[in-house]
Amino acid sequence: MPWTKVYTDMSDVKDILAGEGLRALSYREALKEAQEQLLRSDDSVFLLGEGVDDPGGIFGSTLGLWNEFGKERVMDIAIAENGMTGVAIGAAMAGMKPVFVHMRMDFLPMCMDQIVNHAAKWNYMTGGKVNVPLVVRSIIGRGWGSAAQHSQALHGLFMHVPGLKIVMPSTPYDAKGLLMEAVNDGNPVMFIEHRWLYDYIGFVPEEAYTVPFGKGIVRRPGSDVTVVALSVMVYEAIKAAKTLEGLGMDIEVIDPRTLKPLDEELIIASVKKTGRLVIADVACKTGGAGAEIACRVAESAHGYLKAPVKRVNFPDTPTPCSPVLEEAYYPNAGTIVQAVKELIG
Amino acid sequence: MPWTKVYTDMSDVKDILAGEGLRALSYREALKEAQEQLLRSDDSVFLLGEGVDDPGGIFGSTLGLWNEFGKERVMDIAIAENGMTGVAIGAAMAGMKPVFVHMRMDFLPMCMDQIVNHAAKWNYMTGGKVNVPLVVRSIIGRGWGSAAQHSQALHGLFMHVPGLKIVMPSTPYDAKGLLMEAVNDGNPVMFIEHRWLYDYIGFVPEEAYTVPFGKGIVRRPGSDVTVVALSVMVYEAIKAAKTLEGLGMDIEVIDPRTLKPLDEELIIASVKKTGRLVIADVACKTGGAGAEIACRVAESAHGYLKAPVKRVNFPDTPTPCSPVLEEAYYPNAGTIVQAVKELIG
Amino acid sequence: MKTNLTDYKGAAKQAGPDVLLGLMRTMLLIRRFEEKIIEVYPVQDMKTPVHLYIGEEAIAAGVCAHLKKEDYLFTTHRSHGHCLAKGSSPEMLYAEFYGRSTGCSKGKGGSMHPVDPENGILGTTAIVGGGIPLAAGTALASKMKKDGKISVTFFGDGASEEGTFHESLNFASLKQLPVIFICENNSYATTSPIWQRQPHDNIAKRASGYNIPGITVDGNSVLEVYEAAGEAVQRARDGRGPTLIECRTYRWKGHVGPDCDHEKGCRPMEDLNKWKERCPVVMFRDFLINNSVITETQYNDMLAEIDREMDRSISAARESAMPEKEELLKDVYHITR
Amino acid sequence: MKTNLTDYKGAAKQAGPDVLLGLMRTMLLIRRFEEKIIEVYPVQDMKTPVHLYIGEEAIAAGVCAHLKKEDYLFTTHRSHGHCLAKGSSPEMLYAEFYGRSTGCSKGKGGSMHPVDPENGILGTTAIVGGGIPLAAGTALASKMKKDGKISVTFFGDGASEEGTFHESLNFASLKQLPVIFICENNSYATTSPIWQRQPHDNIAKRASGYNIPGITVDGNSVLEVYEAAGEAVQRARDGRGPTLIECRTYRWKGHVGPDCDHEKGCRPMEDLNKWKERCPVVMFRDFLINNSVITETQYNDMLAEIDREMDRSISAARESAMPEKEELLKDVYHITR
Ligand SMILES: Cc1ncc(C[n+]2csc(CCOP(=O)(O)OP(=O)(O)O)c2C)c(N)n1
Ligand SMILES: Cc1ncc(C[n+]2csc(CCOP(=O)(O)OP(=O)(O)O)c2C)c(N)n1
Ligand SMILES: [Mg+2]
Ligand SMILES: [Mg+2]
Repeated sequence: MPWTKVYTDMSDVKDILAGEGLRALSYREALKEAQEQLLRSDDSVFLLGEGVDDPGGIFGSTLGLWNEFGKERVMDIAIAENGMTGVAIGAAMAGMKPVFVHMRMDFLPMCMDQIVNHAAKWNYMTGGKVNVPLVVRSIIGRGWGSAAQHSQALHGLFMHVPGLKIVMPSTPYDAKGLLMEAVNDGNPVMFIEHRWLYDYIGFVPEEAYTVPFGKGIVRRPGSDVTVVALSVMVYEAIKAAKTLEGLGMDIEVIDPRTLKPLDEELIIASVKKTGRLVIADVACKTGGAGAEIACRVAESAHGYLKAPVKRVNFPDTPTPCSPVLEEAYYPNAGTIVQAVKELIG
Repeated sequence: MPWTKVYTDMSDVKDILAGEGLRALSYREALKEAQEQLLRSDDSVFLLGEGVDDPGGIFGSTLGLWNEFGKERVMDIAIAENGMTGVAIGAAMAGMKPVFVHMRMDFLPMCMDQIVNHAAKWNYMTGGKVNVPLVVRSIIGRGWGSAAQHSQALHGLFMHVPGLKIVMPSTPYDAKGLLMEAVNDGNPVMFIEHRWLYDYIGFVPEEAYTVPFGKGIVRRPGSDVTVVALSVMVYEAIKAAKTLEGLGMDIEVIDPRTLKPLDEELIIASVKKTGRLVIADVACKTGGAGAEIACRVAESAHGYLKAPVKRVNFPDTPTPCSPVLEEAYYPNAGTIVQAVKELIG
Repeated sequence: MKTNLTDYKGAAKQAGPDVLLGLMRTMLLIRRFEEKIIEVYPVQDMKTPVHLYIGEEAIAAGVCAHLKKEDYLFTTHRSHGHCLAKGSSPEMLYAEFYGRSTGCSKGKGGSMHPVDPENGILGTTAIVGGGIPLAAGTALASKMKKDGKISVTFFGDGASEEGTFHESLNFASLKQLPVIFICENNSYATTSPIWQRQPHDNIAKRASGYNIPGITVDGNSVLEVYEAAGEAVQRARDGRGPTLIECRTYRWKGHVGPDCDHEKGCRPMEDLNKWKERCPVVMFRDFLINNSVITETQYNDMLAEIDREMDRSISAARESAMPEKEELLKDVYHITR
Repeated sequence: MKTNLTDYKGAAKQAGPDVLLGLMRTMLLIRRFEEKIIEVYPVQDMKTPVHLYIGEEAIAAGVCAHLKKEDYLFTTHRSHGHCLAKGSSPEMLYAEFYGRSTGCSKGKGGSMHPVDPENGILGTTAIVGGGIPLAAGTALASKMKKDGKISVTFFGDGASEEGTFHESLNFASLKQLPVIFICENNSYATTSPIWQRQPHDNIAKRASGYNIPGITVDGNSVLEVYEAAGEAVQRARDGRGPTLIECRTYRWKGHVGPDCDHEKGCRPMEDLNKWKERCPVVMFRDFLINNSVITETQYNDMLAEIDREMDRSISAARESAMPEKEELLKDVYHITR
């Protein structure tokens, strides 16, 4: 199905889609279109963040939206993450649907209190009387020596916080559909994008649509090893699968799409079929999302595993600057191939 | 060995220790003695936190210390967690050894940025030139309807942050020894106490001593099931082991003492022996420390598990206030017994 | 507190007997509501940490007298007085403190997290400084929706030290939001005196840095509070932006719980005695009697009527049902469809 | 910038030719150090995000001229000028930007995280507002140890919006710490103009709320900065507490990288042109020549000498070795024993 397909080679994807008479959009454009349609159809929706109205437009994902919707609804703000998150939460309680945009996920620790102690707990503390329909968009940066404070992926932290939902779209189709779902979910949603996905192209319908939370997807069916891949690692996993195919290993690639809720059934079913599990994440290893996924398997698929679980992650170090160290820091298709070989070989 | 023994029945522990000619101290007193000895022996050590100098003295753990060391070194501060953590970090870089005290762990999200983006990354970002000898003491609250914002245990978040160390002492002996180790470790250490342990009594030598990081301990040897228990759950696990003993099940209770570094060898060895693993934590389940421990076992002890891994945690909800809901919220010895039975029964 | 009603120039001047008696009643209601808690607390079946407001009642009363039912209010861990002054039901609050299913949060929040949307209270945070930006947020929503509501946030001297105070005032001033910042300066944060936390004891002084009017009033004089709040409310309703009002007051009881922390050496007993002589309730009662707005008997009737209501409320609350265990796992997430 | 040296009353008056030439040299050093980066950046082998300081050199130069080698300094993502003014080696910085093992952080930090303990730079954070409390912290350490050092923290107008600014000024004033807060107000945070972020364009005004002296100076006039900083440094050394100095200036280049963001429509070109006419380097050069402190030729010699040094430094840096892959896993933790 065109809306589930991932294209790893961007060079000819436009032609392919055109050939199939399908509308091609980049991840960046898909995000922008989602926000544009939401702003147009619902007066309670507004965007806020440092630079949402500037000529860069958050890597293009909010570019020019202020022209149509004004600077009140596409609101540039001061650098005050915790306070402004509180402002967004207050507005959300009063019936607005704010979308708070952070150019780097690294800045979220600044507003951890308002996210963890307020947004996440509000519906429960109020006995369900007041909910917080807040979407927090944040982008995982990478490369060019961005170093320790501008390259972090922190979804692992939010996994541990009841009351939050966590979304990590890997395709343009999901970027639009999940964002439209998030804004109307009625709960605080951590919407996590990857800078490297912005230029990825795929089929994106023009009309508004949503992709449901908690429904993962098999990006590539296979019988030998289950690779649960997050965000940009989905593409590395598909590439790895192609390589491994040549070696006679049949890889199943699963993209959970949302970490919270997590489509446990899909993962468990796949592992019960393949008997092998590799988790490819875009973050540091210890205490990350991969540990939770592996633990769920250890709890619910005991006896099915034919080999140890493997995690493909960044090492447990802050991000280095030097290109040679960056090179050594980031896993890729090759790393996944290596991990799979160790399981089967 | 008296320094590894845990006493679950506080009624007669003083007499027992006295009988053995051993010095008895409460967890509270052990913490205070550690800080007292550190302040006395090292001018660079100082305490800061809201109320460290007040008549409550952080549940007694800093009580009256300001009398001997003055209010400059036992410093009451404004309610400004992030800024004051930055102040402590700056002082630490300049050669001081601050101990920042939080009466509730729930307040740490306020200073997440200074802990995660600064303290944890500083040694690495500076190529090892400048380290941050900061100890952050925080107390996990519980009960009397303290509810969602005053009962959290957030060690699961810090597990995911390279550059931090995490300590969770369960006995008075470890409370003193690990705190003395933490202050001289030279790295940012999250020192996590449990309010319910404050009155627990055990053997504590008068002289200064340290307990090394990364060395877990077998609190009770057993052959059938490995129960890795954190903080106050160590006592619940021992109680559960006694009950299960009567049912012919031999439980090994492991207290990791430090989560970061984690004594993986000890846990793996135990699981290879027993073939069964239960992790008893004092926090919510998803994305917590238990997931990481289970994942390490899935990675390194594949094939040894005779049963699924089980986690004993709080449910994935914020903490409720009502006594009946609190009652249902917190796991105890009975919950561990139940979990073990499900594995063996 | 001035001696004659005629000495007042502002809002208090126009205030008719209804308003004045309303202020009196609100203060008495708060006082007796909490004294009732002190009475039952030793039984140990009200299992929630109570932060008593006794001694500070004039602030909640004086401010809320200007608010409409639909205006937004954010309080703190010390929440009782503000909720009552805004119109929340004592029975619903007591039930919440008892952890009952009939409580405002079905027993899930307790004393630190009251909620009452019908009266503009969208929930309460006990994180110090946490509620300040929330109020700026509801005010932003009101400005965007043009619904004419204003937002008020009460917080302590300690909360003014958090970064959120700075960030919220900056934003509220920039956008000229209809929000009022009421700082209840009782000189202490738990047992930390303000001089161990701030370079001066003048929180209103911070306002000018944000181009916000900042005023200091006697928080124990309900009419002074009423006058200052009146101006601020008018400013907010007129779209002329936020105001910071520092109310000087004093907490009679311990930071948490019904005890007197002075006996534990937390604060000087002289201070307590000094402040008790300036009891907001007594001062205003005497003022009303001297200005013959109320008679001794009328006052006693009011008090008796409130006490009957408190007795009824607390026993009704106590007799209501505990939540079902199943409730534990509910309300973690809002369900839209 | 005044026309005659004699017009100056304060520190600049006492400043002898050495000081004046030193200020000139520091500004030129910063300017040429960064113009060198602009020159090599297109080659794309200096893989680190560079935030250029061009146009703001007078601030770092004027402040650091008063600092001792051992005094502490905290800078930001826009770090180059402050490090150079404090005495850091250009070669070591270039090497760091090239990710070389010879860089100040062995290539682990890059342009946003320079460190140079020998010159009082204990590391750098690129988290906006993150460095302000760190400087209060080193100042606290100095006060406790009585080591006579002072601390200076440079930060932008954007950073003044973070809660840490509020929390740090409150603490520094309370404890009368030897710290100086230098706010470099260039009216922009990335491409957000200050009027979209703050209710007024007057950051120094915030100081009074903390009982801290707050002054605004022309950040493009090195002597005005030098005079204001001189007073603040004296105050800090005398134990008379902190000072907030707002320096009005303008960034010539884009927020990050060597391009001109005006061409991308980020900021009005007129502004750039207006500010370029007030180039801190040119203004001061002319001033020195008019006051015959330096001759045209001497100035050109200084420039040439600096350029030779920059050429040598950057090629030496570029030729030095990359770190070993093993370095990746090192330095996560400090090893005591
Ligand atoms: C962020 C945070 N830090 C610390 C606490 C613990 N705490 C609860 S109330 C309080 C004192 C608050 O003082 P103030 O704001 O003056 O209010 P008051 O209690 O005097 O009314 C503190 C420190 C908290 N709840 N939240
Ligand atoms: C906490 C945080 N939020 C956002 C950013 C992204 N960011 C980097 S620099 C910058 C602008 C800073 O402006 P200012 O403080 O005025 O310094 P300038 O760049 O103008 O020198 C922003 C928003 C960040 N690094 N840290
Ligand atoms: Mg107070
Ligand atoms: Mg700026």
